[in-house]
Amino acid sequence: MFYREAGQFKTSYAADQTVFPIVQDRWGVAAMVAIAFVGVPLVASEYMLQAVLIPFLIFALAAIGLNLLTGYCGQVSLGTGGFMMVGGYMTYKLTTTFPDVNILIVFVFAGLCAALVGFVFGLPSLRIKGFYLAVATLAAQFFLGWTFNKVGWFYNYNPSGTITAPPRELFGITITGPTASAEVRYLVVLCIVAVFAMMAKNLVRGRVGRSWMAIRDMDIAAEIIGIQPIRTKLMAFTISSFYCGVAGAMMVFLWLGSAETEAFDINQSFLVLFMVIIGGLGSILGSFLGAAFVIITPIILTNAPPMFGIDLPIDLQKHIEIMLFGSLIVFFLIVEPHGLARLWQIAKEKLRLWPFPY
Amino acid sequence: MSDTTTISRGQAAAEDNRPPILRVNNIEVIYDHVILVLKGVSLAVPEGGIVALLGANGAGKTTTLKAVSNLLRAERGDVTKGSIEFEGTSIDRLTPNDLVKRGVIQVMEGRHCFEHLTIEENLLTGAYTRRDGRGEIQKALEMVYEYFPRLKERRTSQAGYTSGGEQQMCAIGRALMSQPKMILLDEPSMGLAPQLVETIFETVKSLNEKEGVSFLLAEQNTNVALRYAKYGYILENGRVVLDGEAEALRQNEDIKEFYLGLSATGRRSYRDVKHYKRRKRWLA
Amino acid sequence: MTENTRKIGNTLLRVDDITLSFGGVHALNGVSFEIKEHEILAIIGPNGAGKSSMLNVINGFYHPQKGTIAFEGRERKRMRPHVAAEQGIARTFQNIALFKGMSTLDNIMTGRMLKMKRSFLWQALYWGPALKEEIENREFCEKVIDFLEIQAIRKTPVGKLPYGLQKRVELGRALAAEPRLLLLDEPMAGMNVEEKEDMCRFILDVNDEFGTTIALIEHDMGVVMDISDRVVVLDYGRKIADGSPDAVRANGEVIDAYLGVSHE
Amino acid sequence: MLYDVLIAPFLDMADSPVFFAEVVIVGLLTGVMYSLVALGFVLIFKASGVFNFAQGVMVLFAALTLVGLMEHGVPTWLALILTVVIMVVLAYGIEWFMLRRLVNQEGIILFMATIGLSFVLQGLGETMWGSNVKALDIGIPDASFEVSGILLNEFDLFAAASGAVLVAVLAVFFHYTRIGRALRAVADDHQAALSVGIPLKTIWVIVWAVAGMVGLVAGIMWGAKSGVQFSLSLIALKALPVLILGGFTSVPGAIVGGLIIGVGEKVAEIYWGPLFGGAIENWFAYVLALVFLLFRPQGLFGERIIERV
Amino acid sequence: PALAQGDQFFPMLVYRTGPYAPSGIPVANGFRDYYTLINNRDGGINGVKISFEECETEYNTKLGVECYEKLKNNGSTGASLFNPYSTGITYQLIPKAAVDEVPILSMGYGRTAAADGRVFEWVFNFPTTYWSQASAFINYVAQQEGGFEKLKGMKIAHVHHNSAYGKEANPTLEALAKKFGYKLTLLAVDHPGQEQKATWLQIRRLKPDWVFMSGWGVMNQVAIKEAASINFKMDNFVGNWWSGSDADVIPAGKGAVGYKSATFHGPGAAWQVHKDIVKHVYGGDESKAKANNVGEVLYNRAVVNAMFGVEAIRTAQGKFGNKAMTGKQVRWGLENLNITEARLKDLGMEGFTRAVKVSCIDHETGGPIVIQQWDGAKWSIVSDWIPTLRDVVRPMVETAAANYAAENKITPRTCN
Ligand SMILES: Nc1ncnc2c1ncn2[C@@H]1O[C@H](COP(=O)(O)OP(=O)(O)OP(=O)(O)O)[C@@H](O)[C@H]1O
Ligand SMILES: Nc1ncnc2c1ncn2[C@@H]1O[C@H](COP(=O)(O)OP(=O)(O)OP(=O)(O)O)[C@@H](O)[C@H]1O
Ligand SMILES: [Mg+2]
Ligand SMILES: [Mg+2]
Repeated sequence: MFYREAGQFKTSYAADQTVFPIVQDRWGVAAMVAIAFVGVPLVASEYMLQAVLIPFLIFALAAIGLNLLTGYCGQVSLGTGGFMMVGGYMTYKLTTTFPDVNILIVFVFAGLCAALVGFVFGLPSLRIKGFYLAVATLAAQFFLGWTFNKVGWFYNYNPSGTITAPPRELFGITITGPTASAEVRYLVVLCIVAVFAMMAKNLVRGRVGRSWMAIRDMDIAAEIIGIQPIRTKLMAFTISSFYCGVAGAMMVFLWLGSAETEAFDINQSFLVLFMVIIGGLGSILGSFLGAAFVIITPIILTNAPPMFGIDLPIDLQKHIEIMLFGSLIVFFLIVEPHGLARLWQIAKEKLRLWPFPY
Repeated sequence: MSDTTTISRGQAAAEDNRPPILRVNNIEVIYDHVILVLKGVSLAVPEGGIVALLGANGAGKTTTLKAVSNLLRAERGDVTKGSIEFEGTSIDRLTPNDLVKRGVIQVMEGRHCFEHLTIEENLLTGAYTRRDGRGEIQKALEMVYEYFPRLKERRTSQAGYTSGGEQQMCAIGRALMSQPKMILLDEPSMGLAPQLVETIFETVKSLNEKEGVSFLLAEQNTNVALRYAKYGYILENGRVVLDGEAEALRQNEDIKEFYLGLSATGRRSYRDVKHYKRRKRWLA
Repeated sequence: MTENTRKIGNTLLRVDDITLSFGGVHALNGVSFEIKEHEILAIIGPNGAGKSSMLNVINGFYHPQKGTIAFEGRERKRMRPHVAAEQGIARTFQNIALFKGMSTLDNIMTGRMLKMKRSFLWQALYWGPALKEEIENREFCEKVIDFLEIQAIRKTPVGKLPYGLQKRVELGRALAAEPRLLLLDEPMAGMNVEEKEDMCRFILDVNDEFGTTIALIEHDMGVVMDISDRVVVLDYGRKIADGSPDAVRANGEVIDAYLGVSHE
Repeated sequence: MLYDVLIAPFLDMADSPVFFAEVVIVGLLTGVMYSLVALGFVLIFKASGVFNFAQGVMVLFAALTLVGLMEHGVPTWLALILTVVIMVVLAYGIEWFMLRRLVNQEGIILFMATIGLSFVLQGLGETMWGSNVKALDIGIPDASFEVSGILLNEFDLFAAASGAVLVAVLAVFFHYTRIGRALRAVADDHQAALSVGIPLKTIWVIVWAVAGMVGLVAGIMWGAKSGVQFSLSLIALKALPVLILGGFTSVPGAIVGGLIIGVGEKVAEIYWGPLFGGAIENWFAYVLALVFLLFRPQGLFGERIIERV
Repeated sequence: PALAQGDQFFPMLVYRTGPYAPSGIPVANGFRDYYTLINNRDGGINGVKISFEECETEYNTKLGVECYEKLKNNGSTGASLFNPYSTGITYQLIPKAAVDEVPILSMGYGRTAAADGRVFEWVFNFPTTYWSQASAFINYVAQQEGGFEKLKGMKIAHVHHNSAYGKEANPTLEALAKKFGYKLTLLAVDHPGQEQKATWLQIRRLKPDWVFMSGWGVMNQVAIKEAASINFKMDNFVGNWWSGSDADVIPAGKGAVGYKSATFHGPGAAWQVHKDIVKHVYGGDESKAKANNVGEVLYNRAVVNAMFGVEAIRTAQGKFGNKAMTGKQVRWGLENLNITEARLKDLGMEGFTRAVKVSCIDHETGGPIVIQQWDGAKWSIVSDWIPTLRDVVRPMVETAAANYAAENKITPRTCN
């Protein structure tokens, strides 16, 4: 009864096109933002920030990136890990070469490098489709992994090939490196993710997003009504890789602190793909929900048995955990193949009709 | 509301002394747990009958047919109320495979051929449930080719590359291959050339007369449908709003107006409609 | 019923000696005809005659082995479909080709894709010129929506709309592009009389009010006879007749190949 | 540099033709080993349109079950039979818990579901049989011998032969039987298949069970090389380029793709690898497959992708 | 933090599942058993009971970080020290450890440069490192061949995992190749290493005199099997200490007979400490002990590792009193650790491993290695303790450490 849109009329098309047309939603979102920016840093423990929230946000950004490509443009990619790798390594290379450049600008440039690489590996999508394309993007994943492992220039020829985030400051506060506090890193990540998420939302509700979705839903028809598949797909690859690149940069610099190529291996690509599908293809909100599900569920599953005083051998516990996680994935897909975002939408729909069933 | 007295509402077919081969009792269908599409539909098809299911787009014709053939579940739809009986036994719980074995087969709207299989392979899949040997199946195949010579010409083409009409023929032919007792035909005439529409309905008629196959057909082409069917139901907004003998329906003023495009002076021209708009419905 | 108050102009599109085959199948065999400005041309023929293939050739999706196409006098042999779209050719499809994951409004907005030019950076900000452009085009689409009387389904995903409405949305998408030439592939298949009447009304209005040239494929002879100015008949890849509806209806070859028994 | 890349490797090949022949033969034999894994994918994709991410884990699961049983003192032949039975039961379970509830969903959704499945199977296998390495020896001979300077291994030959037999049998099955036709129909359109009375559930159980058995064969061959352990599931990654090169839907494609990838990556690694610091074969396989795809987007033998409006 | 009484908490990052579980399980069991032994036999470290908690990492760096965050503040004084047992996780934790003041003991793995205690105050990698090990391997080859002069013109191949870990030995081997004139071929094998036919074909063509391997996980098993199938002489095939566990040789069956690997402790369960473990941890049940990997190579390594940790705490207690030590105090203990042969005898480890003396400047000690060989049923030691070539390795360590310090703006401390 409380969740009603009745009586909320739009008087202009602009008003009708805002992201959250319903008043209740706007308040809800405002509250969420306030909590995220003010409440969380005040109360969350370091473990919470470092092991849960920061990775959640970073992966959410990567998931948004992949969602633009897969969810909106319909091009399945398994190269996400590779594009994130480009972001991570290029940030390292750039910031060690130009230590005085603001680190956020470095992130953007690293993202652009990833975008360029994404562009190149997007070229086959002009001919190759569906799962063939998905497997073909693995070429990017493996090739990039090999390159960053092999070419010493990217990691300044240090003997192990591992990159480590050096300390960098923003407005006089250290935001990267070991001495940067978890709260500060969390806030930086949050700001970046919030800005890029908003931009992604804007993109997908405008012309660009519509052309992506048209290609996704029926590429031939799209071409016949005048959408150029080449440009559209490549733009999706480029922008998506940019997002992944920035996410990769943040992963090294604001979360892990150091990384080798294995941190961006193929499992990474799969992980982000899970998030996108579980969260909901073609939904920015879904990217967040998916990331939350994939990052947080295992943590809950790991920490739950001890909390209830169940003391299982750790390997058995882990096995049960992955079985549960797998079953949950299947369960959610059965309940709602279109992801958590759709589930949320249906819940809202029911709320709107409440107390009537339909 | 109609005022024609020859038309009764409800399960008029029950008056027929033969027991109906198919009876749908007051079913309700919900998609996705929220979208209520059928709101209590009842109908009956007598043994050896041809029954037409008419109605505007979105009235729920396809949904009704799918409810009968149990294909709803694959679309996340559910029959939440009512029951469906075939030859006196309830078929709510049967799988589509069981139904085909019992002799109920559906021709789906929108063709649904197996794109990558050739026309002939498509037809052969229709005989999947048959166990009476290659010879019989070959005979059935010949029969289908006789009805649709065009298919014979294109037998080795992949169905995905055939024209819309060819696919439609293929879908109908495929259903015939299973030697059904009852066919649920969903918009058989859609996209077919006039000549072919007649052919298909003639086929329906001859199958009905010679082999005793019963038909439940959902059609937009009211004109033809009512010529061949013996009984008709009009569906609107998920409800049966009118039913009766085909002949009686053809005489009904409302049907003439809205479904046959006839006005008092004969057939209305499509060019004239431009000048007036009218909306009238039996039920809002 | 073909008396015509509209001014039929010069040749808008001419196809000449088009031959198209797929492996052994000859879909089109030396077909030539022309479409004149502002007219409504119906293309009819038995199933598999090559009607849809003809439309595909016109908007560049199929590339004929032989023959030329001239649009507004400019001749072309091969081109990508989006080029045809840019020249002002829009169409609907026999098997509905809507973008299933999008709402009605978004589908119609895709029709205006070619009219929107702002770069993606502006789009990402959704502000300034991008917003202005978006609103302008939205206004146009709302006009189309009003015209087709589909206001109620503006925000519904098209995938689950009933067939007839989907056809209407598809028409809307084509109209949104403000085409010079509109190709309709069986726009009225699967509709009942009432809905066909609506559809006819839209087609005639578009033709009347915007002067859009229309080529349509249809199997319902009632519709063809009533609304078209001229009829082209194809039979297994060949053109067997071309003329006024009445003349075509009386043509013996057409009756044999297509109509069967004479049609009411 | 250009000389090193474009000419020197060929001179090298010409220099010692016997060694080159050996490289090619090893490539072919390895290729068949890849095909064995790829076959499992093809089966399921062809018959239900599902890209089965869990195939790798199924290989592991089958091998684990076999070794696990043998470790508990079950004789080899009985263990083999029991494993087959367990794979059938597993197929049944997968159908019941998962597939039948996801009828008519898009490919990517089913793909995701199989990822969930792979987690479950991995957990299940390791819970039942432990995570340690287990040696697998079911008595296949494993001696090396030299034929005119070329070193061959009995085991590799045996593996290649079983791969070839499997492919032949499956290819015939798909093309010439009623069930084979039904399988392909299901892959095209679940709903239409249902409507003509093809029992989706039975079909799925059959396919998954057969894929499980193919997985068992792959598991035996690979497990004998590396021991049975978690990593066995990762060979799926080596099968993917084979799969796209041959075409997702083609049984013979799996074997031809395997041979091409096998020879290609070995030749590349040995003659070009040293120029780039080695370990190029992994990505090279994918790039090779990619190049083929640019010319044939559906793989060498895959079904043409139908594009119509 | 409350220093009073309370347990000494040892965090355990383990991997009992995932691709490296076969290595992770014996390691985890070794730690667990040694801690339990100390509690059961001695009543703790000088009366301070040990508590420990396992956290599963699956050998995945991200989960490693999560576990670190989860465990670092547990127990009455926080985590004593971390043994990451993964080079990737070690790299990850090195910068964090200094900030959180928790020492890291990456025994024989991790970042080799951490041997320079001036830059890496909180990280220890004694008794020896990858670089030292590689130099000792060359030393061993020289011994076998009859002197360093014999190395000239010899062909040596390094088959390595294509990762940070696998590549660690390369610079050392290259430096030594320059010095002694042998011809070095580097052959990288990509993760996971299930398929190595190309690598071994190259070896078959190259016919190297010796092959050194830095493998991990399934790569080892396959390499040994492939080496056997090209009939490579197993006596000349030496793995590093992560390529010589029981799990590595068992799948290869008879083919593995003769395969060698480096190590820095004895194999088998015949040592006194094992007898104590069987008695105090397993209540004398030998078969149960065996089922829990007692006596396996990686189990033994974990016992040595656990012993170092415990002894470091004992050392710290000598300065700070018999109570639970904080991370900072444990660090002091590690840096002043001096385990003599006599002490080893007390611990039941005489001959099992070697004496170690850590210092501020040297966190590695560059201890010697031994070579063990597989005879088809068990590992046995087949060499004396082979010294490392410190004159080559140490300068390299210092350069690498200085680079790291410069890049991360660390001012090295001065020792003494
Ligand atoms: N899978 C589905 N999910 C949700 N709603 C659906 C689904 N399928 C159909 N509907 C809705 O159910 C209603 C009835 O649809 P149905 O297809 O039965 O109509 P119909 O009478 O066959 O129409 P048509 O003549 O267009 O084929 C429509 O409003 C449609 O939008
Ligand atoms: N891409 C293609 N590949 C192979 N054959 C094709 C292709 N497109 C069309 N054909 C064949 O060309 C012929 C003409 O097809 P087309 O779709 O143009 O027919 P149509 O006149 O539109 O028929 P309908 O009224 O049934 O839609 C058919 O026989 C069809 O099978
Ligand atoms: Mg319908
Ligand atoms: Mg057509």
